[in-house]
Amino acid sequence: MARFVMEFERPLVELEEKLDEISRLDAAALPELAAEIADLERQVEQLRQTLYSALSPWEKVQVSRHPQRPKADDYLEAIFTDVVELRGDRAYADDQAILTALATLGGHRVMLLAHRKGRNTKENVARNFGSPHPEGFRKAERAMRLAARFGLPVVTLLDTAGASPGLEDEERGQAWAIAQCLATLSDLPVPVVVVGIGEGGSGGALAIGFGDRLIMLENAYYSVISPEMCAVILFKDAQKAPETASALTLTAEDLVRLGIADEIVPEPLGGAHRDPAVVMAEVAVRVEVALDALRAEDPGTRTARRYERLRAIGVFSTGA
Amino acid sequence: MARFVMEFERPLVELEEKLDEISRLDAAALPELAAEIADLERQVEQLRQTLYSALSPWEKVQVSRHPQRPKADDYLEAIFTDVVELRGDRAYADDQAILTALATLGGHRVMLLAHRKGRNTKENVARNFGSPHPEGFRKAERAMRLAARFGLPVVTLLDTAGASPGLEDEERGQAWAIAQCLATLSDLPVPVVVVGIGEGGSGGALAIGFGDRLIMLENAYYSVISPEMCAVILFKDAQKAPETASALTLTAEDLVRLGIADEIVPEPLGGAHRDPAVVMAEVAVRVEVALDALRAEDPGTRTARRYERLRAIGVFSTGA
Amino acid sequence: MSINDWFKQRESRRYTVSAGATADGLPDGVWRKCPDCGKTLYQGEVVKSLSVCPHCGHHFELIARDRILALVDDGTFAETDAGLCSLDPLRFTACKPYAGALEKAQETTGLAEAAIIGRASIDGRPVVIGALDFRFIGASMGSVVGEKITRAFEIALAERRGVVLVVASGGARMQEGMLSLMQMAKTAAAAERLAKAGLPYVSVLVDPTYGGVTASFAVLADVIFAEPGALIGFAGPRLVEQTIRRSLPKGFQSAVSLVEHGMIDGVVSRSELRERIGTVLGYLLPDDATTAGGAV
Amino acid sequence: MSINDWFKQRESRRYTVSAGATADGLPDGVWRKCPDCGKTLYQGEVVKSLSVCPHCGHHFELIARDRILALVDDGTFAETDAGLCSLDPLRFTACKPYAGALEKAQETTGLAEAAIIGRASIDGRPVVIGALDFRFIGASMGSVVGEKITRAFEIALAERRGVVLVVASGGARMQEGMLSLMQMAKTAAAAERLAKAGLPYVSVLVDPTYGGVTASFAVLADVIFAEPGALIGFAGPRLVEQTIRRSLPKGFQSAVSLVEHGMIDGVVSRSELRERIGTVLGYLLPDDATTAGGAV
Ligand SMILES: [Zn+2]
Ligand SMILES: [Zn+2]
Repeated sequence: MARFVMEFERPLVELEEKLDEISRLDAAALPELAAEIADLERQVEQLRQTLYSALSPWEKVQVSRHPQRPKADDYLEAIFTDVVELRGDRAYADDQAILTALATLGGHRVMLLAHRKGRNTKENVARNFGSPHPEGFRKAERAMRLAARFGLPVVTLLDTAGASPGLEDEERGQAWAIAQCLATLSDLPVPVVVVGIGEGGSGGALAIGFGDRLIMLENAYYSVISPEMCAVILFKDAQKAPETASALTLTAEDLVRLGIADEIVPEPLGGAHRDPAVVMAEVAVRVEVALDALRAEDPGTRTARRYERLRAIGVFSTGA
Repeated sequence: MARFVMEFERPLVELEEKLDEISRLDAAALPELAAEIADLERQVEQLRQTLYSALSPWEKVQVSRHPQRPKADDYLEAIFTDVVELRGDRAYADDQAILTALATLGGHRVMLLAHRKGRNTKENVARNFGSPHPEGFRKAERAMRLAARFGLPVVTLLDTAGASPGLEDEERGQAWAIAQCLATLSDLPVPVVVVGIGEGGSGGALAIGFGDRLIMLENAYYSVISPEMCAVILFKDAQKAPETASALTLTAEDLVRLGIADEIVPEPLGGAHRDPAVVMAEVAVRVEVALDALRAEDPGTRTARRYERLRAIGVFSTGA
Repeated sequence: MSINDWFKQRESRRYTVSAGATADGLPDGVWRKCPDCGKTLYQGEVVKSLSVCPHCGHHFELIARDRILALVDDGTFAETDAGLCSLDPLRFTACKPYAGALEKAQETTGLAEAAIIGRASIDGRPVVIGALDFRFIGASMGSVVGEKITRAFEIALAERRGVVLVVASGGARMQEGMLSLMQMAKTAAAAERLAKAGLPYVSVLVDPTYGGVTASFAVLADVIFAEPGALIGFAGPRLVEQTIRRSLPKGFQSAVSLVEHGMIDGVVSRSELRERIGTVLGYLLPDDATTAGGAV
Repeated sequence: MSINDWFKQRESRRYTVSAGATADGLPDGVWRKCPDCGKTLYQGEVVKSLSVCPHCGHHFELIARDRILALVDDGTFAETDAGLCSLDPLRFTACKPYAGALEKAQETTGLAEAAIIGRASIDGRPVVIGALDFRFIGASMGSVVGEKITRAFEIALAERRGVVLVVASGGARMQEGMLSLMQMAKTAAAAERLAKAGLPYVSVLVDPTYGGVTASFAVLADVIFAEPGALIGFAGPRLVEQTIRRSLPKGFQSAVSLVEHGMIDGVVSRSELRERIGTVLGYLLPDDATTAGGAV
């Protein structure tokens, strides 16, 4: 796959390409180039550091949407074994924008729920680009209930721009399907570990997006509204997204600061797509550690604490 | 509404019409007619007795389908008060072929579920002639769960030719919707009283058609398959329905004999449509008596007995 | 999402509260035009009829407190948590600063926030009742709205009361960022606890109800009614239109179409609402309640 | 309902069992034609490949016992309730007498009834397994089929086993009238009890599965698989066609379309079925099961 270049990394990419070109020349035959190459390499490295080590929220949003970023299916292949996909909501359709599967992660048998973006155009069309229809959420809820009945911990992977906003989605009760997921998830008697691996778009993410632990990848985002739509509302100008992205507290760091996320999985310089295997392996470790801790607890205590976690979110004055 | 004449009552109706015509003549002016009228009246009465007092199964099926026979809406108006209709399956549609409502019957607040045939063509079209779609059964199941949560006894009125057999009904999981009703109904922690008021067609009737008591109107039927369809299968001739009706054990008496129904509400000579008020009042009394008895019981005992009732149905050799 | 459309709509509806203004914010002596039938109405007359047009039945907007008072037994409403006020935890300043918007909303409405909750009785049955006021930043759900709705469920759970909520909202309050989104989960979790305890919850969706509020507590009620003419959905009509790239069918997201699509139990006019809710509570929260409890 | 179509189809498929016949009723030495790819196959070869066409993957019908043996750990299947036999409680004689049909089915198949059930293990995990044999009066559900399926669930409940059922059926057995219809409720009730106890149930729907069997225990499984090419539904295709008065779309009621419509978890070829079910049971009935139990 051709390398996908994000807007903000264009200067770096140009320099990298130049370096690449020069390196392909026979340096031994042209010894006078050696110094120049070394210099260029230094420049590239410096720019790389400057560019990637302090990404702005809007740049992180772009990284989270990078087409080569590891997706649910990559995790499925890389860190899960003995996968049995469960399909359908038993009422209307099998929504491929949501994956539900019995899966094993190290020593844990779990119920895996994930937003499922495609890895190519054909898949993306079949999966509505990862934006679930109501039947996707109903499928997720079916999986939650199965998990509860059989004592399987739930692991979810978040990666959606949001719930599908189509005509038929409205007619089939998009809001109802999401709300029902929230209610069921809130009181599930099994451990629930959530991992933000990419996009976390609004209610469509939240429907499978909270639990006993929330682990965020460094460049994953989670937001009440997309920066672009927020910019359209406030400025009537989608180009102001960088500004709204900064205001919306959507980065992993923001979430930890607000007490919503528990921990951050670091990504290689430039993003998870630069070294997917390492990132996914680290996710596996973090999830296993979380499951180890959660499974040791009494179910009643665990769901009570899940409620208290949610209960504590919000900042206001009591007016006293 | 013009009187609807069933095939088998045609000879009687002809006689009745003749009598009616003669009666309209001035009997006083034509004293010689008095004797003839008296004679004709005797004949009519005799034929009425012969015709109606021992209806064949197929004749009962016709009575059960009589367009003027009291329907769910008639019962709703006649014997229930404080009705709040609940609508929709919360996922796809509000199927008007199934009525779900909070309703009061004498001293009992109940959840009423009913097949809902129309009382005119317009209503019948809107209600698919009383044949539910999958969303109708899902609506019924929602009502069952509400009843369970709030401790409301369930009362159901059966009157359907069967579940709708359309293309989209299949695609939206007609079998799944019915099966889920059966499962939920079987273990409902509240009393369930079922009344067969008209047609009891196959799985579509059964979905809300069993419980702690089954009360059958004298001319209501309940059958694994319609007599006509059975005739087509066996004889390749729907005209043989009278024969299959007799074979299918579908009358109220058959059901009591097989241990499936508990009691029979007698109908006026000719059918419930001849005096709906009396029949509906009697249904109200029977249901109230059943509810009084059932509510006094321990829920665990009650559902265990419901299971044992079902469990006992079936005749076979153990081969020992 | 939808909030866009509703913010815009709100601009055109903004009320001016003056001294001596009546309940719905208009001075008693003015005349107003009914948007449905076009008739000119005397405001005093409109107020007497629960703000329903006496000619065509058009339901005008009602402020939250009047919605509550129209439903509960006279003199029984006791507001709680009235002091809860939004802060500006994220110092949200993109375009219009949030702090300023809050201040302006408080000034315009005389309310501390968009939600009002309190104890009351309906037909003598104990409830916690709440209502959202669309005039307050589109009744969007931030920390305070989420907290008050959650407390409504919690008080009802602790005191074995029913819950009645009258909902209108443009959705989540984006100026509180992720704190706002999480209120969806928080309120849904509280509603679920009430349901598990076998206590009833009735919601009334009024015009407009959209976004994160629809997709959380608003539709988790045991019985859902809507007012005539209310538009209700997840995504706003403009966004849906952009998505499908054709115009929307007539009646899209209307209360009537939601009944047909199986999402709500009925469209109930304002004049019948009080009695209908009372009847429902008679079934789900009877005086002699020995609740069977527990899901099936 | 559908039974009509399947009875007809059955006529054209009827097997002739001769001495020395192999599992699926055909003598070992014959050649048969694959209905999908048209290739002529040596019966011995077909049997070795679980009766799947080695050229195109067409799944030939399998008799119930072979279906069970193909799924369980070798030598673990112990049939139970084998003696249960249908009577003719209603003395059903319309057209062909039922008693005669039963006798003929027993003769043709060598089975007492359409259902076989028994204890076994799969990957060492304890299950009750059952299968329906379509050759026996279209595997329609009368008192005996209903009773055996119910017993399968009850044994599993008592001994904390999983349940695996391989289902094919034309529907209810109309010759047993209302006794037959009530088996739907009876088997569904038994399945529900198993579910409430947190014990797993996997069903495999094979060609054809219709009517009262589909609309009861068959689709109440936690996980539902179907064999490639299986047709599954409530109403039979002919009746649906008559109802809608136009021809049916390609693939209607096929296993693949049922996946798309959200009704089943997947289409699994016969060669993969054993492993897939084993894996599922590994999740839902682990060795170290301390089942959480209870619905949410
Ligand atoms: Zn008007
Ligand atoms: Zn072939």
